[in-house]
This record gives sequence, C-alpha cells and structure tokens, in this order.
Amino acid sequence: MPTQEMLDVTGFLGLSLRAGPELGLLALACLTFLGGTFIRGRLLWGLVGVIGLGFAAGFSAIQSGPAFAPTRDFFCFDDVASCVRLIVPILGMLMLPILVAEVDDVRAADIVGCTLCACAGVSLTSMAGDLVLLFLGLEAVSIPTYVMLYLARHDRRGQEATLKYFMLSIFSSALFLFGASYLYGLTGQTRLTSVSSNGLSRGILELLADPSSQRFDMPRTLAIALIFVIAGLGMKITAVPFHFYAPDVYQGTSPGMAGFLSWFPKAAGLIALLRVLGLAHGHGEPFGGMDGTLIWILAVVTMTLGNCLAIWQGNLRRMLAYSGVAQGGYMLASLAVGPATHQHAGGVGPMLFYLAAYGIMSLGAFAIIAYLNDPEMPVEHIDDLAGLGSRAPIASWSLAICLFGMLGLPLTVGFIAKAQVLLATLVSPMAAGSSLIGILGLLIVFNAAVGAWYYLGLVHRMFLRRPLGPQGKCGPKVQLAAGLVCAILTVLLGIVPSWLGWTQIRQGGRVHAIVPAVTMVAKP
Amino acid sequence: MNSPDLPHYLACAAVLFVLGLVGFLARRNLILMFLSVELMVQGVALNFVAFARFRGNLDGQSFVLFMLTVAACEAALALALILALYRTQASLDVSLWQNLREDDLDATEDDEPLPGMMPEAPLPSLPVAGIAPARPEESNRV
Amino acid sequence: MFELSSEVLSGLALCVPVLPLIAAVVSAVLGSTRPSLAPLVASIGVLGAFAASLLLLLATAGHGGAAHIFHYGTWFTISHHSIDWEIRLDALATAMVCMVTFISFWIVIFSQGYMDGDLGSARFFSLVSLFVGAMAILVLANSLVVMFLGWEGVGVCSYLLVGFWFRKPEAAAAARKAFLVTRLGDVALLGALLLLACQPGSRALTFDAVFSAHLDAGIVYFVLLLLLIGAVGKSAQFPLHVWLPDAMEGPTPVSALIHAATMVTAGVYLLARFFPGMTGESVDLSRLDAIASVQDLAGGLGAITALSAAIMAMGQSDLKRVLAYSTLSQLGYMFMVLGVSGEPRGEHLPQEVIGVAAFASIFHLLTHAFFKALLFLSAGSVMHAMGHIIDMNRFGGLRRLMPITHASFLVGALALAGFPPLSGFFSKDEILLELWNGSLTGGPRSAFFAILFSVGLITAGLTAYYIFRAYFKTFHGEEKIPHEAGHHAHESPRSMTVPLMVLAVCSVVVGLAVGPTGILHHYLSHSSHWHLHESAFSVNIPMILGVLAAFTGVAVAWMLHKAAASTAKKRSMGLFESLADNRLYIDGLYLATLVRPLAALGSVVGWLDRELISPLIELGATVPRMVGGRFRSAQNGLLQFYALAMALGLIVILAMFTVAR
Amino acid sequence: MPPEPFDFSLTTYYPIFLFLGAVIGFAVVSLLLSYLINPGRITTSVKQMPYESGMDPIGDARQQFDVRFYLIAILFLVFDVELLFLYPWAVATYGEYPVVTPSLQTVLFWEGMIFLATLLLAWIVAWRKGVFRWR
Repeated sequence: MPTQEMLDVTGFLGLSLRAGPELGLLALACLTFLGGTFIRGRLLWGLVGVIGLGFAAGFSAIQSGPAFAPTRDFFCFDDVASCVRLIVPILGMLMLPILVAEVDDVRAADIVGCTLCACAGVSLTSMAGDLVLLFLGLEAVSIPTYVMLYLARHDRRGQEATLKYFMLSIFSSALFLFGASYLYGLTGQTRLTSVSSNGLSRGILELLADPSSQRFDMPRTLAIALIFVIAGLGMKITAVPFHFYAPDVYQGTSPGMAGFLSWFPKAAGLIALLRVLGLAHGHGEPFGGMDGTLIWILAVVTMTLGNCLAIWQGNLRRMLAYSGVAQGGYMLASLAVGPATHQHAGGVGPMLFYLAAYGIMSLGAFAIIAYLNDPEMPVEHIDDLAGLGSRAPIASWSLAICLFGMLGLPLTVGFIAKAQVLLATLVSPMAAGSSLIGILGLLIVFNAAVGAWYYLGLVHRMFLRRPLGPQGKCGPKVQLAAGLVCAILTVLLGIVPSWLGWTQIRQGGRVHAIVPAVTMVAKP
Repeated sequence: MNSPDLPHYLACAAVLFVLGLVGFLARRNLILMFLSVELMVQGVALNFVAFARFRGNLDGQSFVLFMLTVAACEAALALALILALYRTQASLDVSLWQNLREDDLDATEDDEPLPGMMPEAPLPSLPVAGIAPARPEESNRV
Repeated sequence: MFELSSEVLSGLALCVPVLPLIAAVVSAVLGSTRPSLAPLVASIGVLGAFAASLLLLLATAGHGGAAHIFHYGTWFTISHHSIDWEIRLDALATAMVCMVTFISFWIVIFSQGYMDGDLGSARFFSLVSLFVGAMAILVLANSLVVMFLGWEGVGVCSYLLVGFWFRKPEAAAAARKAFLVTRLGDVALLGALLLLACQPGSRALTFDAVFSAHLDAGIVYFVLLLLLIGAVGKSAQFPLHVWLPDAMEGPTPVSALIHAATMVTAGVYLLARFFPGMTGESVDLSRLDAIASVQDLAGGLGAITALSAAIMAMGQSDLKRVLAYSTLSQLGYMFMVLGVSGEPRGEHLPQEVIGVAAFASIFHLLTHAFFKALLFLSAGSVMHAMGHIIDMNRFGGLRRLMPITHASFLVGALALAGFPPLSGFFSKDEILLELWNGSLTGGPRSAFFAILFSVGLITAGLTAYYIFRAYFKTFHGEEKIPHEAGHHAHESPRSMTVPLMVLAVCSVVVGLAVGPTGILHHYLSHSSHWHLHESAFSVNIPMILGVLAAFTGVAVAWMLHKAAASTAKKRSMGLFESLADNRLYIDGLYLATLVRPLAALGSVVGWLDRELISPLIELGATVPRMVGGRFRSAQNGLLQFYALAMALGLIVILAMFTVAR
Repeated sequence: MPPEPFDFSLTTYYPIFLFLGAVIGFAVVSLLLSYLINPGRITTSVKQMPYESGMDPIGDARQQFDVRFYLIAILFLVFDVELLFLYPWAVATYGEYPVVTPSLQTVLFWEGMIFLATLLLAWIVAWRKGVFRWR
C-alpha cells in the first residue's frame, strides 16, 4: 500500500524525473517501434538507439551522487542502482551496433527498440525496491529477448534456440513468481527491504499458522520461498543446474545475440538476486536469515562445471556459453561473501565490478566473432579461427585481449575484477562460515587455471596455427570497431581501473578508486 | 469452518502449480507445455490473491494485475512463436527440437510416437441405401 | 656522483619500463608494414631505457640511505589498501636494471644481424622489447602485485620467444613445457602473495610493508617456502629445471637474454631481496629459524642443481645445451650461497651474514649475466656461420675462420671457469668464501656448508672442464665445416661482432672494476635490509682452491682434446701407440667416474620429469576434462530434460535446506 | 487496516453446483445406458465413421482454423488484457470513494492518457505492420 506522502504531485513528478533515464529509454523504444514501420534503415535507428542510450548514460551520471541514499521506497536510488544505471547504457551503446549490423533494414528498428527496452529493464531491476518493480524489470529484459532471438536468426537453429530460451525462461519465471508470492505472504508487503530484513515478527507467524496446530514453520517457509526465487533467477544467471539452455541457445542464435544473452539477462538476474537477498545495503540480515551456503554451493558448482564443460567444446559460441556460465559462478562467489559491514567492504562491490568488466570483455569477444562470421561460411568451430592472426590482425588481437581479460591475465580489467573477487573472499571473512569463504577463494584460483586451458587454446589457434580451409569474408566494420573499443577498454581499465567507477572521497579523506567496492561500506 | 481458510487456498494454488509443473515436464505438445506454465502462473496468482485477502492489503492484488499482463504478453509471443515453429516442422512435438546439443551425443529417440504422427486410414465410403454393407473379415470383436 | 631532483629521478625511473614497452607496441604496429624499422625502434627503446637507468645509477651512487619510492597512480584497492603504480628505486634494483638494459641493448644489436631475413623479425623485436619492459617492471616494482605482473610478463615473453619458430614442433613443445613448468612456480608465488594479503600487517603488499610487518614465524616460513618454489620454477632449479635445456629451441639471442642473463635470474633476485628483508629490524630467533630452514632448502637445491647440471654439461655435444646446463649450474651456485643462513658469526649479526650471502649471489648474478650472454652470443655467431648447425661434432677448428668469435668465446670461457682476473673469478670467489666461512663457524649447519663448499669446488673444476671441452672442440683441431653452412662460413657481420667485443671487454673488466675495489659492495650496501659491513679484498684459501680447480679442469680438457686429436691421427697414420693407450686409460676413468653417475643422475632426473612433473601437469588437465565429460551427457538437447534437471536441482536444494536441517 | 468482511462462502455458488451435477449426471447416464443396451459390440470401419445422416462425410471432423484467426486472437489478447489496468485506475481515481487527493487526480488522469496513448501507438504499429490485412 503506497504511503500517503508518496502520493502527492511533486513527489510523483520528482520520482518520474529520477527514473528519467529508464522512462526515456522505454519511450524511445516505443517511438522506435512506431518509427520503424514508417522509415526503414539500419543506420538511422542504430544511431537513434545509441544517442538515446548516450543521453540515458549522461542523465544517470548527473544523477549519481551522494544525494542518493538507500530508501525503503518503490524505487531504490542507492549506490548499486547508480552504478548499474551507468554501466548498462554504456554497454548498450556497445551492444547496439553489433546487433544492428546483423539484421536487415526491415528488422533494424525492432531490434533497436527491443535492446532499449532490455537496457531499461536491467536498470529498473537495479532500482527495484519492490517485488513488483523487480518482476517488471526482469520481464522487461526477458520479453524483448524472446523477440530479439527470433529477429536475429530465424532458420531452424535460430527457432530452436528461441523455443528453448522462451520455454525455459517462462518456466523459471513461474518458479520466481511462486517464491515471490510466498515472500509477500510471509511479510504482508511487496517492499523488498522488509522482505529481507525484520518483517518477520512473531505475530505474523501466529496469524499464519492455524491456532490449534502449528502447521507452518516460518523460517523454513521463508527458506523455501527464497530457494524458489533463487531458482527462478538462477536461469538468468546461468547457475548450474539452471544453465542447460545456455550452450544450446548461444549456439543456435547469431553471435551478436549470443553476446547480448551473455550479459544483459545475466546482469538482471544477478542484480535481482542481490536485491532480493538484501545484500545491497550494509544493514539488515543478509540472505534473509539463511547463511550464504546456498549461494556458496551454487557458485562452486557453477564455476567448476562451467569450466570443465567448456574444455570439451568444439563450437565457439558453445564454448563461450560455458565460459559465461563459469564467469557467472565467479560473480555468485562474490555474492556469497555477503554484504558490506563496518569492518570490510563485502562482496557486492567486487561483484558489480566483475559484472561490468565481464560485460566489456564478453561483448568484445562476441563482437569480433560476429565480425568474422560470414553468412556463406559461418565461424562455428574453434578451428575456424585458426590462422586468424595473419588474416585479420586487429580482430584477432582484440579477441585475444578480451579472452585474456576473461582469463584474468594482469593488465586487463579481468585481472582487477578477479583479484577483487578473490580478495573479497580471502580478506573479508564473514562472521559465520569464514573457512567456507576461504575455500571459495582457492576454488576460484583453481577454476581460473582450468579456464586458461580453453582461452589460451583459442589464442593458440588464432596465432600459432595455419588456417585449415578457405576463409570467409569479414562482416561490417562497425562490429570490428565495437570489438576494438571493448579490447581497448579492457586494457585501459586494467591499468586505470578507477575510470570504471567514479572516484569518491569517503571517511578520512581517503580516495577510493574502486567505487562499487567502497560505496557499499556500511552507512551508520 | 464453512469458509475456506488461507491454507486451503495455498494448497489449491500449490496443486495448480505442481500440476502445471508436471504438465510442462510431461506434455510434448508445445501449446500444452505453454498452457502448463500458464497454469503454474495462475497458481501463483491464486497465492497472491489469497495472501492479499489474508493480509488485508492490495499489494498482492496489484501484483496479480501485472502478472496477468505479462502472462498475456508471453501468451501472445508464445502463440506467434509456436505458429512459426509449426510452419517449419509441421508438428508441435517438442522433441523434434533437439538438434542443438553436445556434438557427439546421439539424438534421443521417441519411445512412442505422438498420436497423429501415424497416417490414418481413409474413411470408407457408404454403400447406396438398401444394400447391406459388405462385412468382410474385419469384424473383430473387442 | 651528481644530484638530480626527485621529479627528474621519478621521470627517469618511469622511462626504464615504459620506453621498451612503447617500442614493443610501435614495432608491433610497424611490423606489418615496415618490418625493417622494427629493430631500429626496439634498439632505440632499449637504449633509452639503458640511458635512463645509467643516469639513475650515477645519480644514486653518491648518496645511500633509504630507497626512493616514486608514485605514479593507483592501480586498484583491496579493502582500504591500494595497490599503486610505484617504482622502488634502491641500489639493488638500480644495479640490476642497469645490467638488464645494457645487455638487452647489445643483444638487440646482435639480433639485427642474427635475425636478418627471418620472417616475422618484427614480432621478434617487439617481443624482446616487451620482455625488457616486463623485466624492468619486475625489478623496479614497489608493490608485490606489480612485481608479479612483471614476473608473469617475462614468463609470457619467454613462452612466445621460445616458441618463436612455432612451425618447428620441437620449439612449440619446448615453449609449452617452459610455460607449464614455470606456471607451477608462479602458482606458488601467487600463493605467497595471497598469504601475505591475508595478513593484516602486510596487506598493502609493498616490500616495505611486508618486511616491517609483524608476521608470525609460521607465516614467514610458508611465505618464504612458496617464494622459494616460485624462484625455483623461474630460475630452473632442481626439480623444476626440466624446461630450461629444452628452451634452447628458441633463437640464440633469446637464449642469451632470457635464459642466461636476465629472466632466469629473477628467482635469485627475488630471494636475495626476501631472505635479508624478512629478518626484520630486530633479532627474532623464531623468525630467523624459519628463514634458515627455507635457506637450507635453497642451498640444498642449489647444490644438487650446480653439480648435476655441470655433470650433464660434460656429455653434451650440442653447444647451446652445454651453455644451458652451464646456466643451470651457475644459477645453482647463486642458490647455494643464498642458503648461507644467519648463524651468529663473530661480531656480525645474523642479518649481516644473510646480507653478505645475498650480496655474493647478486655479484655472481651480475658478472654471470655478462659472460654467459657473451658465450651464448658467440655460440650464436658460430651457429649463424655454420648454417644453424649446433652439433659440435660437425664443426671444429674455427679459430682462424672466425677470429673475433673465437676470442670472445675464449674470454667468456675463461671468465666462466673463474680465471683471475676475469669477472667470474671474483664473484665465484665471493661465493666460495661465504660457503667456506659458513663451514668454519662450528654451528649446527657448518657441516652442511662444508658440503656445499666442496660441491662448489668440484663444480668449479667441472665447469672449467666442460666449457674448455666445448671451446677446444669448436675452435681447435682440424677445421671442419658442415655442408649446411654454405657461403655463410665466415666471420659474422659487424652488427654481431661489435656486441661480442663489447661484452668481452665487460666480462674482463666488470669483475675487476667493481669487485676488489669494493665499489659494488659499497653501492649495494645502500639497498635496504642488507646490512653489509665493509670488507677488504684479500687472497684467501677458497680463492686458491677455486683457481686450482679451474686449472685442473682446463688441463684435463686440454689433455682429452689432445688425446682425441691424436687418436684421429693414429687412425690415419698408425703411430703414437702409447698415447693411444693413455687415451684409453683416461676414457676408462671418464666412464667410471663421470659417465656412469651422469647416466644414473640423468635417469633419475628423467624419471622425475616423466613420473612426477609431467603427470602433475597432465593431472591438472585430466581432472577437469573428466569432470566435464561426466556431465556432458546431460546436455542432450531435449527441452523437457533441461526443465526436468532444473526441477530436480530445485528439489535437491529444497531438500538440503529444509528437510536436512 | 482490517480486511473488509467479504461475503465469500461456497453457499453462494450452490445453484451452479446443482447445475453442474445435473449436466455431469446426464452425460454419465446416457453413456452408461448406451453401453448397457448396446447389442453386440461389433465395430466396423463404417460404424466408426462420424455420423453425417447417411452421407459420406467430407473432410475431418476437427476443423482447423485459419492461421489469420490466430493473429487476430493474439492481438485481441494483448489489447484485452490492458483493460485490467483501466478498471482499477478508473475506480481508484474517479470511483465513489476515490483513494487519491483531487490534486493527484489530474496527474493520474494524464497518466491514464499516457497509458492509452501507448496502446494507441501499439495499435498503429500493428496496423503499419499489416496485421489487420486479411491476406
């Protein structure tokens, strides 16, 4: 039930202004859908989308600042939100050219509109202070994704990919909703802050249970509800065992679309997870009273299986899909560390950093693959990249840098991201289960070593092998440009990672470069 | 005790949800699979409404509104998608869509084909009135 | 010598790693269009780095004291401790970086002649510049994380350069082996870093923070142990030495630069920094004990490597492999002296003893870099002339054909053997002296040091033998030229002989200039935590013993060579029967004393390589593959199977968190 | 806020259940009767045929709808569901007991208009895409 002070006019308009970037993106998406039926043209709509996202990024950048404290409102403008709202439009600007270059003029406007919608969805998820908004944000990512999957490629394989993604996505969305309904039932409201903090008074318990016989065990019910929610989100994060669709869908769809899938839904899922588990704020009880064991288990299984299965892959996009599964595992590992407390920075900041870094590297890799993909002679197998180093040096170096980044070699942003996650697990032990978290750090190291196997194998093929057969033509230059930008960012942010965030001066006048990591330090 | 209690609603919703889940796993017709998911969502909707009544606020009701809208969007997409798939494959069998898998695994064979996969025998034409129909050896008594 | 303002110093220090890195990028970019410019760019970059480091050396030579730390920016932050882009300029780092850039410069010059006409030479020069940059980062870094960055960087460059001729399957295999084996060490180093990062005191991960942190003795032990494993991997000590001889598949200048002079010495450099540094400011017995037990290990491994590698070198017919095993052996020397732990000795504090030992190893590191680079380059010059044939049985008597190469190889060989007054003599003497002194204290470890000393002495004799054996085989006797040489069979071009001459002069002069005069001693006493006390140069027993060993080695080599030559003559002329008998006698001795132990050791090492190290690497690859293979069949493409798996996963999780609780 | 006492009990649905019972009963009884008085269970292909008053049946009994109907159905579905929002909106803003202040009424009015405009936009898109064209 909305409170009365929220329902006054100025508050309402102010709220609309604050959510301006997202509302603007959605409006622009509508206009693009409409305009696309009148004027066709890849260039035009691509430009419209990129400019719109640029404005959104600028608007978010202006908005972000110390004025945004965590609230218990429908919209939650806190540090997580301001961080994500800056990253998403920027990655969207990199994503759009890749996608638009893959479709023809007729579908360009539609795919731009869908991308804008999905970007707005991720942003909305990050701002969600309420289950309703969270759900809408997630669906604003999912529904355009279904359409885009079909638009990007609609031969038999594309159709199969679309079918699998669609069916499993709505299935997992039903799981999420089931959990959400119980969260609502247990707390009596859809506000998230109460869901995860102290909304569980004894009174509710007594009301809910039959007075004559205790049929409900409240914390257990809460655990069930949270598990359903996590399972529902797990599909988007591609956490094992909810990852099955990923390799098939990546393989079946176009490279650019695979790049989209590798980041946007995953980001939405992870951010939703940290919202639901109450990790975004340094107060309240994390994990809804459960300890982080479930996330710990998911993280370990996800990164290990992702890497182990990636070794086997011959298909390029399939391999990157499993690599994406593993990367999701690292991010889950970071979440398992828990929220910031007064003593340590927690795992949320490193997770957000990792998310941004992975976005850049993954988009770069898929951009280059999209660029190399020739419809006549598609780049499907990893051996299709053999001898690329001499044929397309810029593309192959960009791809190699992005792969190095995902592997976590020093001087790439991936190294910083992995180091932060690793040190979050090692340095800031939680009050409970600290040894578990420490083990998690070791497992991350081992997994990174396994990852080296297939990432370096790919680089090895590109530079140290002769091409196996005739080579296709390269695609539009704009995809190469996007990939190159990503590669440059990967290196640049590896040297000066503070550019990824914004520098803030906090207690004691100390300058903290890694924004998300610090801003999550608990507020009194 | 005449009026149903909250647990009754929850049980009913859970039954709906599980029926939908089993349907999704067991039915092989794409449309029925989709409808099974809808069943799951309706179960959740029942949960929300029941909780809303129990809690005495409208949060759950409004959640249901949004849920139904989203479900409608998904239904529209599902119909469009299934239509397109049917045009390609001339069948709604979900197990026909298994070409994307690990590359050295064999395709999973059907244990029993779906009804409708077998061609039906053509209908006999009726004899002219007044002539007893020939009753050949096919008079198999059940 | 002269004063420079802090800003200028900071800028100069930045130039050292940055100029080669820029040169690497530029020559890589230019490589595709103007490959002929790549050597020029690389040499300018490395020369700039050398000039900067020379200025730094001269500017800091006058005044000692604390290290300069130059801050250039923040890299990233670990829970309130930032990892910064900082250069730490102390005497040790300056001396080291000066040596690295100087030798790199001459090797780049040499490579212009050596790599002339090779396809992809732009790639070569780009990688060499990159290597110099990475090495400078390794040496100059203030933060351990940045140092690790350089450490990995040189490893990657080494991998790429060993596999430079990747069309050759041996080169590709050698590169992979080098990469994987050193990776074992790198993992240990990373472990040490993580362990330090977990300690509240040393979380900032700079050298000063680590050295001044109040660490538990157990932590000190494990950190140093992990560092030792890292150093063993990088410096190719037993049992991780297997990659270095194979790495000779790379171009010879690379062998000279990376696998003799610079990269492989990084492990010694690391330990020479850490052993004295970790002692802390005050005498803490448990801590010293922890350090000493790691030092024992270092000394033991060094002794095994020094002796076994020297024995291996005696039987090789491949000139480059002789030099490779010689490098192993000399690195073993440096490790051996690092094993001299701080038992109180006379009026000297334990810290001082460790410091002096570290000084001895660094001194040998510096002189070794010059003469080993010289030897490798001379070998490269021979190879160049002989059409890339490196088997010593197929050429000989080249001293008239290639006079400059001959002279420089001779100088290098004399220096390596430790003939006075060449550079190897002084540094080897320093090492032997430290071991000798250690054995004289009468402490619990004096027997151990006595063994180390005798190993050092034997190795000195063997060293003189194998290097002069190679020298006589290559440059003396009947002139023999393989047919592959073709028209190449003449002295190398100027671009190759000039570096030889320069390095030869250095090999002669450097030791004499900085050793007995005490210049290096005085200069390095400024590096932090070293606590060097002044000492005067004097003739002593180990020195005499060492020179005697060297003479014996050369004499044996000469006799064997003569004998071999005479048997060849006998076969043609049928004369000198007594000499032939004599030769047979020596042969028998050789067989009994050297070849049999060599074969045994070789089989042990081969067994280790085959049964322990390779399986370890294999295991690392097999387990994930196996795990992946198990779960692969679940990915069968059936949508409903996926949904079922999701549902089952959900049920399992539910059971775990509700029923099982 | 205490919950409104709804009059929600199964007794309200009592006639429906009566009706339902009657329908099911009739169906069961007629099936049972035909089963009981069936003389000999002889099945021939002719007997299995759909009954078309003595004529040869033409085509299948299952009529397949034209694909175009589905498109219309999809469109209807999407627009129809939007009514879900209009009803609460109208009741909350202009109902007998509006839950909002008059000043907010204006805002909510325009918000509703924006919602309808979005629908209109979607309708134009559908129109331009040629969904309404009967091809």
